[in-house]
Amino acid sequence: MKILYFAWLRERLNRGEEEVSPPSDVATVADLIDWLASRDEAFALATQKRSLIKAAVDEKLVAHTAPVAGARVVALFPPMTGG
Amino acid sequence: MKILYFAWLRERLNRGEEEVSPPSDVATVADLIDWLASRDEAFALATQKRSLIKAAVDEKLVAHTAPVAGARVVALFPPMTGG
Amino acid sequence: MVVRVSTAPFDPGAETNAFLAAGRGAGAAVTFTGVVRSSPDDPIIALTLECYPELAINQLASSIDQATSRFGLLAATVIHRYGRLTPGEPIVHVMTLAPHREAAFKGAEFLMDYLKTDAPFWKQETGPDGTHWVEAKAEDDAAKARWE
Amino acid sequence: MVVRVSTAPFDPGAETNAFLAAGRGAGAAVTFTGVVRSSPDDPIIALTLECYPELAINQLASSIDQATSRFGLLAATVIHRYGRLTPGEPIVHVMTLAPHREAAFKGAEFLMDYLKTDAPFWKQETGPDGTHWVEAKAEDDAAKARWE
Repeated sequence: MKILYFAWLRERLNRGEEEVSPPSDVATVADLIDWLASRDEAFALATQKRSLIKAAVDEKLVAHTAPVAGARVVALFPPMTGG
Repeated sequence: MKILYFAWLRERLNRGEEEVSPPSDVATVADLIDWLASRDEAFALATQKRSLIKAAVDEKLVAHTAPVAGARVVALFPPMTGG
Repeated sequence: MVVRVSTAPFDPGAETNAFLAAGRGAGAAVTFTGVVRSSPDDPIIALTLECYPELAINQLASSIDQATSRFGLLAATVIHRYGRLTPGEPIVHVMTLAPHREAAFKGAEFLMDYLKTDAPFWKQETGPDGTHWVEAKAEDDAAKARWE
Repeated sequence: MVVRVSTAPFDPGAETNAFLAAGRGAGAAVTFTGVVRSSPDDPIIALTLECYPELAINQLASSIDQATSRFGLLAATVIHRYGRLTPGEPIVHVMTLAPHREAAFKGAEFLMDYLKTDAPFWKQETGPDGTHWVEAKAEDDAAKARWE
């Protein structure tokens, strides 16, 4: 599974993407964020306030309750500020 | 005093403007319309429904209660349909 | 603040670019362009607009003054054509500039609503069955009334 | 329906004219143009936008679908730039076409409100004191919520 990071989350993690293989009990976006936080202190700190982390699974914007099973790409990023 | 006519009012009267000298008791736009109607049957017919007649005095849109004393130009026309 | 009332055609895109260039540093611009409508159900050959230019300029300038103070516009322009127009030709072009989008949108809507009922233009439609004067619409009065 | 997300500059006036030409026969077109703001009180040297293009295209296309069915739009286009921009440069250009003005205005406002909160762009401002990420605004969430 490929994870993409954008904006200040990308900057704080010092990477724009990474390949991960979460265990099978990682069912939702929320689970994935928990699992990524458990293995990386910088990630845990940057995502402490979960309401500031938005997610997309396979190029569709989703809630943290959305499933990630079988996902090709999960993107994590701050609230959007375009326009 | 110059009177201007526009749109279907102009067409029904067959003239775009005329010079008139209303008597001194013609105080308001409403009085002027009454007086013009009293001297011209075509005008009386065309302006029968007074709510369909709008007025401007010296290039300012006004209500029928507005004074016409000293006016240089009074314009009479149907509701506007621009834009 | 610019008001232009003329029988000459205008170029909406060029007007928009000139307006944006003059407003360098502001955030939000809204434009409304009204074009001569025609559809298979209601085919129109031409639209002829009559105008009372002196009053039109006064009325449009006054509506721009109102919109500017009410919504805090940084700039506003109204261009209105009259004379004979054919389908697809632009009739009216309203542009507003504001620091934020809400004011720019509200300002443009306000100007259009006032213009429809209070600016001295009269439309005559020529279709396959002849020519007739367009009637004023109650919904235009209602649209204007919401700002009062 | 057109969505364009690109680092290339665009010409708002040329886009407006192309949009109007394609919509020959419709009555009302509204455009919104957002430009990089700068003021003496809050001087900005540059605005750098980050983007997730694949998601941006999906999100913008979906908001156009919603606006089209909700307001009966005849056409809608969203153009959004990213990369490094300087004051006065256009960032976003939204265009709507409808038979009547109310739908065109509502459609453009809807698209802008959705775009602000739901399209994956992130702004970074560079001013005299350095560079910082722009924070999301509560008022943008409120603006979007009014359509729900």
